[in-house]
Amino acid sequence: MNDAQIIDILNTRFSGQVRDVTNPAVRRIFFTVEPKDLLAVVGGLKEAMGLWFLSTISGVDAGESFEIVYHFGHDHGNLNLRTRIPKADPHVESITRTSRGDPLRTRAPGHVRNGHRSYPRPASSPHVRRLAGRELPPPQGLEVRAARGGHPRR
Amino acid sequence: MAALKTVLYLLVYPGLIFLFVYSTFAEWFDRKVYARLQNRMGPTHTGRFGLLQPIADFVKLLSKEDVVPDRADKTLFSVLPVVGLAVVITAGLLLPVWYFEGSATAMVSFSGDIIILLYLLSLPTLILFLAAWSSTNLFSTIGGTRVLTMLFGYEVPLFMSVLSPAILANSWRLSEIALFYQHRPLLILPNLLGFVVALICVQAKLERTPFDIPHAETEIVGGTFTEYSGKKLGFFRLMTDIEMVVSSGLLATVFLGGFPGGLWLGLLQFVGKTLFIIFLLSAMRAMTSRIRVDQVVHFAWRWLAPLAVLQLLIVILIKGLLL
Amino acid sequence: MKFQIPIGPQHPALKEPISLRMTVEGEVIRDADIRLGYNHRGVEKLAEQKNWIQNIYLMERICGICSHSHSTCYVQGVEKLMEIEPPRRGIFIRYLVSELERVHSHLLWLGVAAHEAGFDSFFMYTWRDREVVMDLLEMISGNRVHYAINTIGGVRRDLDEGQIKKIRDGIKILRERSEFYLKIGSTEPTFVGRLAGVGYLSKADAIALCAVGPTTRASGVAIDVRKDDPHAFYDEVPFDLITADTCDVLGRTVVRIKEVLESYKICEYIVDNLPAGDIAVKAPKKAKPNEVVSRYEAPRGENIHYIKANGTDKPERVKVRAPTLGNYAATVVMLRNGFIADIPLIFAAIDPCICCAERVVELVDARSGEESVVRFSDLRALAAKRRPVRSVKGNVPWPL
Amino acid sequence: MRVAVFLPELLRHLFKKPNTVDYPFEKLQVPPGFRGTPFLHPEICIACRACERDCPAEAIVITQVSDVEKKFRLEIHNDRCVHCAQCVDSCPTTPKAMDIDNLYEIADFDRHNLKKDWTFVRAMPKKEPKPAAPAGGAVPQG
Repeated sequence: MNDAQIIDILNTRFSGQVRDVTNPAVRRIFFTVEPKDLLAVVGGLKEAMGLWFLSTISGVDAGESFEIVYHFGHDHGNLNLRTRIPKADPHVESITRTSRGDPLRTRAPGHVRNGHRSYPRPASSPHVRRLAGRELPPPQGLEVRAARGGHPRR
Repeated sequence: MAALKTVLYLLVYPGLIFLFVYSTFAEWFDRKVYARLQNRMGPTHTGRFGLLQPIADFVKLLSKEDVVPDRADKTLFSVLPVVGLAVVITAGLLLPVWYFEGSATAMVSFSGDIIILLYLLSLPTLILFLAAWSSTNLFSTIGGTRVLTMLFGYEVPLFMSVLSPAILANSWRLSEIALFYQHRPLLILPNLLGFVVALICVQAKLERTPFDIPHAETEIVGGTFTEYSGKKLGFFRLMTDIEMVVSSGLLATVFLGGFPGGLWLGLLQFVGKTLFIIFLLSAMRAMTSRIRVDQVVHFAWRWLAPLAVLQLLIVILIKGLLL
Repeated sequence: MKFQIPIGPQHPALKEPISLRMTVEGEVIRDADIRLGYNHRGVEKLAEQKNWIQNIYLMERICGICSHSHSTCYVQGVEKLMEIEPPRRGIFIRYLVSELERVHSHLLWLGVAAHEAGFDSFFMYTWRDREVVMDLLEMISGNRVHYAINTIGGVRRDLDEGQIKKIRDGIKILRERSEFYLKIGSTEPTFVGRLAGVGYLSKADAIALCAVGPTTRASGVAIDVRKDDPHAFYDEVPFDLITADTCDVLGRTVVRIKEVLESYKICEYIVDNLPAGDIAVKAPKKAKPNEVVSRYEAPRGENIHYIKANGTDKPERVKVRAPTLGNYAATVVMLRNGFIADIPLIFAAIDPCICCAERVVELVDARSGEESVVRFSDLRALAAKRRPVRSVKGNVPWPL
Repeated sequence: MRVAVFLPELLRHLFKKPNTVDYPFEKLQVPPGFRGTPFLHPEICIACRACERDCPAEAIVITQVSDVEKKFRLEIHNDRCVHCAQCVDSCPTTPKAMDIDNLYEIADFDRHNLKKDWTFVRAMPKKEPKPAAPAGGAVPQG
């Protein structure tokens, strides 16, 4: 299953949904997908190539939008699926529906706990605080302890 | 005059001072052998060859801050270490090695003192459980339940294996048992199986690896001793040391033929034989990994108890045929 | 009745802060919840403010035990970005140090796992013999932990005849000791009793949860970046991929010890046919705008660096995914239906490098479920407010 | 079921010399080439700031004391230094102005004692064709 075969699978099977497929190095393929048909492409890849190994998800702060790169490993290389989501509404469907993914309890649908987040907000980008958007509530926990004389043991 | 002598015996020779000094020496010996088995140095800088290290640890603990948890039962929490120490030191008085009035009798010697000694030695386990239960800490509660679960495992094989030589010697009195085996040294051999079982059970009683589950620091932090600090922890440590000395003394009396030969030679025999047993305990501690609580009970009832019964059988057969 | 045991951020079994909340019924674990975020250092953001050379030493300090893995993974990526090819002798020396690091990391893990199981003598012996490989690394690179032998375009130090002879002797001693540990690790009854059947991870689970490294190889999944995606060196080296199918902690122990024996074979291959020539190529200061994914087989599993350059001498984005993060999901499945006594052992079996796999975590208000980010200045203000309560001893002014 | 698998190995070590070293009283020899504390040969330094630019921990600070006679002050903050010897590699002069010794016992009670500084007049780079700087390709910015 070398790169050429994968590229023509991408072009034939997902012709509409996949664009600018590049192959910069041996065993490295990058391609871009729209957020709305992300689940379809990932599901399709799973059947077509038996792709099961999601190494990690990288988030890059690209000015007015976030670029999310899903790094899939397959039996002899690395497949990188790129999507762009607007910064105003940074939500993307979690792919744990297709690959079983993370058994850590999911609180809200589509919101995976801090292991693999479904909208992997690159916490390192400066926009995180504005994204939170709200006035910061006072940190309650520390207040209570301070009030009680500070020394927990006494 | 006799009262003064008793106080002297209680406080100085077989009692507090001697047991304190000898048990710290035994702990030093154990730590040094354990270290040398693991190809490292062990305590070296406190006193000559690190001899004063256990005493230094004890004094350090005495000077440390002593914290009692808010919701713990204060009196019980504070009394238990002292009671434990007292129980173990009184057990020390029963060993037939102190040579008063010429004959090789213990401070207090009567028929049936081996039962008292065994009972006094199993009291610290219950005290540890009470200590764990009264310190209302999650980890110590788990440690306490583990202490009791293990108790059910090793207690019965220990009693059977220690009492089988007594049955062969046809008496419950420690000094008489010792005397019996001094006159017939060959009869020690059939008891060796009981000796191995007793060694493993004593290792479990003293909560040393492979049985140090109740205070396994990598699983439940401090286990029974999580909430203890300062003087109380120091007394518990000392209690475990003295318990090691007294248990190995008991094994030496019953299995290795007691301590003949007057005051000084008897003491020398006592030191030699107990250190030999402590060496065996250290080797066992260095050789094995810690096992889980359910494995302890499983191992005890699958291997130790049958072997103890077998030992009992051998003793009865010999008693019937030979004597 | 169920209650929650916090194997909290501070715990003797955990060398680094991570919180495992276990819901426990008697001695059996029903469910586990892993929480990260106690040790976040902002390495990725810091990497965006340092130039390519400075970042080598920053990447090394992501983890203390697998420092060379991160620096090699980073340097491989940057060399692709700058389109330079390090000379073969440089590559050979670089992967010699990475194999020696795999040996030292696995021996370290063996000792820590033995200590978690309570087998302290095994811990003392493995760590005594680990000193042999640490001395070799100190001789080659000048430091025991952070070797700093990588530079962009090759390595910084060469090997001379005396060092090669020492390496050969060291490997001979280590191989004999490792075979002894394989015997002990798989036959000592009390140790095997603690390891066998503990922390079960079926092959299907290992695949579904994307576990990496020896954890997944012990469940029969044969993935290894050195075999699947060999980067310019491993495709010519004769070594075989170790897998076991017992799916438990014993399998992981055996896989790791056998991997150490394989590493000795690789080291001897490197030392035997070390090509002549220089060891480094001069690297430019800037990299053309491009992106690269570089993968490397760290001792704990697959290590991924996604590096994006924007033409300046500083990277635009460096994303690091350490192998331990991949194994956290599998750890939750492994911990279920285990005993309390086995928690440290199961958690240590994935060889967690907690500081590698650190992610920033939002503070979530327990009552309202609202997420917030506490600024550094807020924390300082709070600390200032509490200062009168604090003990008088050391009012050291804030050094930074 | 093998019992006491580890015992023979343990007993063999019982009377052997312990492997551990009694540190403050006996010290192990550090191999040559060990990276200890960086220091400067002021007379060779051409104050080209290559080391200051490449130091990952920003532990080297070069300030110009007086502009007239090209006097510079180089300060090494040993508490920030990560001992990677990148400064030695980036230094374009031959023989190297920046060097590293193998002292590893540099702990101190006061972190301010860990700062070392040299004040020196800049040495002129040699006249023959500019030595091909080995790594780092530093251009002296003066």
